[in-house]
Amino acid sequence: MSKEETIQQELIKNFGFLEGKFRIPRERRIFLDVPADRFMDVFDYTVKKMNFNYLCIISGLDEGENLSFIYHLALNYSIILNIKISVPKSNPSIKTITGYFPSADLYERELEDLLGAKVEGLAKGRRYPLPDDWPIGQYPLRKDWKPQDEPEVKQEKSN
Amino acid sequence: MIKPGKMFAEVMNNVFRKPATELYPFVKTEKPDKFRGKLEFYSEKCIGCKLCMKDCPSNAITINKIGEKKFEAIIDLDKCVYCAQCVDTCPKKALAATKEFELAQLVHSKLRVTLNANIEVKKTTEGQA
Amino acid sequence: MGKVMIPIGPQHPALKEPASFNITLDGEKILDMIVKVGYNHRGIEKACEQRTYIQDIYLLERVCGICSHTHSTCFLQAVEEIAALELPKRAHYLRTIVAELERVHSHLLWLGVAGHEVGFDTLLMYSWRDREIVMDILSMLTGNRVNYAMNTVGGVRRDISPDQIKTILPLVDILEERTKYYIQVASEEVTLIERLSKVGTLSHDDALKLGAAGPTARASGRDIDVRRDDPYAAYADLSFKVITDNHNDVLGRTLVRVGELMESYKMIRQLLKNIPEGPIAVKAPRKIQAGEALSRYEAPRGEDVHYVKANGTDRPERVKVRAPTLANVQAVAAMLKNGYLADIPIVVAAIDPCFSCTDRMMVSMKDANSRKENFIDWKTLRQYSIDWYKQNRGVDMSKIKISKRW
Amino acid sequence: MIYTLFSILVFPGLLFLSIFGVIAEFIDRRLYARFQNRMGPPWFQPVADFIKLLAKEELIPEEADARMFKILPVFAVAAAVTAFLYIPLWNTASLFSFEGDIIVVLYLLTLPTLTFFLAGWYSTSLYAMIGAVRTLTQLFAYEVPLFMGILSPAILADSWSLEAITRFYGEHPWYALFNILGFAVSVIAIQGKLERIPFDIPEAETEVVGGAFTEYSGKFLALFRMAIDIEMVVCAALLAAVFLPFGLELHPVISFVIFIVKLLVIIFIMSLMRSIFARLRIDQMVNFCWKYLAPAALLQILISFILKGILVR
Repeated sequence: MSKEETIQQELIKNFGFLEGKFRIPRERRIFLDVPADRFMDVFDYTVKKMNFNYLCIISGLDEGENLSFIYHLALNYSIILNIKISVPKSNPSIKTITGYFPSADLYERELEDLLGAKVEGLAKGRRYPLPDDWPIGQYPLRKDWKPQDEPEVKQEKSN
Repeated sequence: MIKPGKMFAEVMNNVFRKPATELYPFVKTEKPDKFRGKLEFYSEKCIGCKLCMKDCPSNAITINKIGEKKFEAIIDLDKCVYCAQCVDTCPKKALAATKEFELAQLVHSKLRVTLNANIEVKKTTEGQA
Repeated sequence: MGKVMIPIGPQHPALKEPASFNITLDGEKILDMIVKVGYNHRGIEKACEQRTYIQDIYLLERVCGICSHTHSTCFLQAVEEIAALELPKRAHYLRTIVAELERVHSHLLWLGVAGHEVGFDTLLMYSWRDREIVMDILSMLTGNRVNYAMNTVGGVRRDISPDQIKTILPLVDILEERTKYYIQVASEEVTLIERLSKVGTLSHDDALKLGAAGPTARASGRDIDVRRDDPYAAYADLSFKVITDNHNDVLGRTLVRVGELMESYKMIRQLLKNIPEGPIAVKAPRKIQAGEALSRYEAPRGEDVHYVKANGTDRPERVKVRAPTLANVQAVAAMLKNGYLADIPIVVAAIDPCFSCTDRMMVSMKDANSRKENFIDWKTLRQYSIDWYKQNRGVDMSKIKISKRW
Repeated sequence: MIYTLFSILVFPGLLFLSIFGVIAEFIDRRLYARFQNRMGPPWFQPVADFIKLLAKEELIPEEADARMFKILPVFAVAAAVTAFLYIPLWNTASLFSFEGDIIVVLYLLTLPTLTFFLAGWYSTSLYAMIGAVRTLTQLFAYEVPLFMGILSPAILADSWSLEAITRFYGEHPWYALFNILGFAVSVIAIQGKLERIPFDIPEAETEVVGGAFTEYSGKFLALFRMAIDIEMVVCAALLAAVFLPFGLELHPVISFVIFIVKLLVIIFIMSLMRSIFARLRIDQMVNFCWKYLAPAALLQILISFILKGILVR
């Protein structure tokens, strides 16, 4: 029973609905899909009880009609648990985790700017990474957003 | 233990040693042998498969057909990032990287270089790998 | 002088790259600061989705000028994990050799920059002179001093010949000699120690709470290192020590980085001595099967994380890059609490920030709410900025008349 | 009259000083480079910088007081040059001398630092203001040890005129050895006055960009640079006159050469100090000056008093 399976068993023991949602492609990596409404208590359990004390990053994905977010958590810096939640694009609201990890503030602002997620409980603050005068409603990392290619540097009339 | 002016000895015996810096434009440093500079094109080997155009990260190279089994390569020296991926991808080894790196131009249009067909094979190109 | 709010950056001689810190000062003491990043964002993640895997290698190599091998290796480990490619042992060894050489060149560069930030330019000149030895080794191995283009999907592009190994080993001894001298300088030169110790303190649990990574965290006593905890490439069969220090300040970070240099030399010798024979790359398919992977890499500045999602075509569906500086930049505000104005450059330099890694979106002047792009002349641009500052920052800049000619 | 005008404006005066200032800056930069194992700039670099700055356009911020903004660089150069006239160079006689001229020289050397402060204050920009305030705090730190260090030989020579001091030490040069501590304190304090590395806090380019000179450009900045060069030569000459008074009575040409060698030795020491230390913070600098420099200067004065009692009577 490798370490990854023990973690899997412990999570299934506490949260029955997680049965079968696990995927362990290689050692020290666990992928887990969690329904969005039960996410906070699974997250709270893993961080508080199972001592996943390091948040690598939150990756945002645009999957057609819903946005999904993957929280990469590390157990004493070696085993990575990737919790994935999906939220419909119509109301893409997720709860902030700056309570557990203050550094998640920048990661969540990035999700808000680039993917158009609505993070509840995130403190009002400067936009990251887009400039202040970036048009509202344009979310560059969405699949339907096409960058307007810059005009080719016009060849000056060579003398 | 604490010693003020720790680098005193090092600094003193460096005063009379030859300085480590060189005056670049007058003193040329020799390039390592695997250096990836301006590209060289052997048109007789080229079969026009355009694989290099697909793999170029900054689409700096375009291959044109200018006759029966004759091709020319047009390279934007300012777009090219000199990664020599095209040299590796080319199935027929028709491209090679030279050691030339001083390619600055005053006029922008001079940066589009056409390596046309009639370059005869000067030196044998030992493989890049 | 009472309370003063002074902006440092985005363009400032102390900062190598654009980041802005608005600091409220009481005389020389810092009361509060706001860190703003995002000026160097070039949209690399969006660009990755429109290029093939081979083109992405060279794009991701240019995320950062100093740690280019970091990003290309981290990205390729994820891609090779999805494609279930089994790399030859020699390819792993070659990647680790270039990785450790890059760490040596990055730490020596940082040592010089730290010296320059505290006005000790002699240390800058000497450490950058010795760094030339590493740059020569790298350009001998890979053909280039910085952007090595060493990796390709499924392995490495250039091999190392036995006589190259023979030339590298004595050079590594010279480097080790010079680094021992710098350890003495960092622990004995009075004015340097005076400027580095008890500056930018970050306690152990602050480092844990703020998620600091790399030398910044190790200098606050956190014993974390991806090379040992989550080994990749050839690190599994290397024996090395993870240097930690509990000074919790910039002096600790200096000693950790210099200590890591010594470890890197040991590792490079081990790698060069028992590098196995065999091919250096394996034939990789152009289209990678669907799947997702997360790969981690111990960059000179900290832990670099790449998340790649593939969808069976020859272009990745999503590439997420988390550079080490993004984790450390949160800690800067905590470090600078009740520090001095003179400490800002050295504390900011101490996390060895690489903002070009941290930001990846392209910025262009566009009309608000309309995608029409207009090129405006200098006068309206100036008027636009004056109104913008008046409206957003409440500062009337129109009084600054540059000179009569405009 | 013509001779004094000539000596003020040309020989030991403005022209000689500015040329020697440029040479001194070149020597300093080339030595500093060689200490760092670098090639260093060519001989005409300081002159080229000066001419380039003269050609550049000067921008005066609107809120700054334009008149003061323009006058301050001239004050700085004037103060530095007039100080030079009272210092005996290669013979024991200086141009003008009266009882108490060592005090006048020291105050004339403080004037440029005050003009740096006013320059920063009048240019009303944030960085310049911070740089100006730092110049003042630094002034209070190094001024007292510098004065005590330079005045201690005067106590032994029992007179306040530079000429009398050099004549006294010319007669019995061995007494100069007792002032070694005073010489060390003065060299360190001079680094503060000239704002060089361990104490170049006011214009630390990595923190406060240009310090007091942030808003200056064009010929005003050129004048300020010239003032700093001249001040370096004047301070080196003062230290040479007070602490190394040998080789003054010989043939004028030989003593002129010895005077130049003395200046070069002092410039060598200063650029050596510049290359082996890191820049201190302003609070560390003040602590260092009051904890170590001032007591050392007091000790030197004590030695002078005791020696005066034993030797002179």
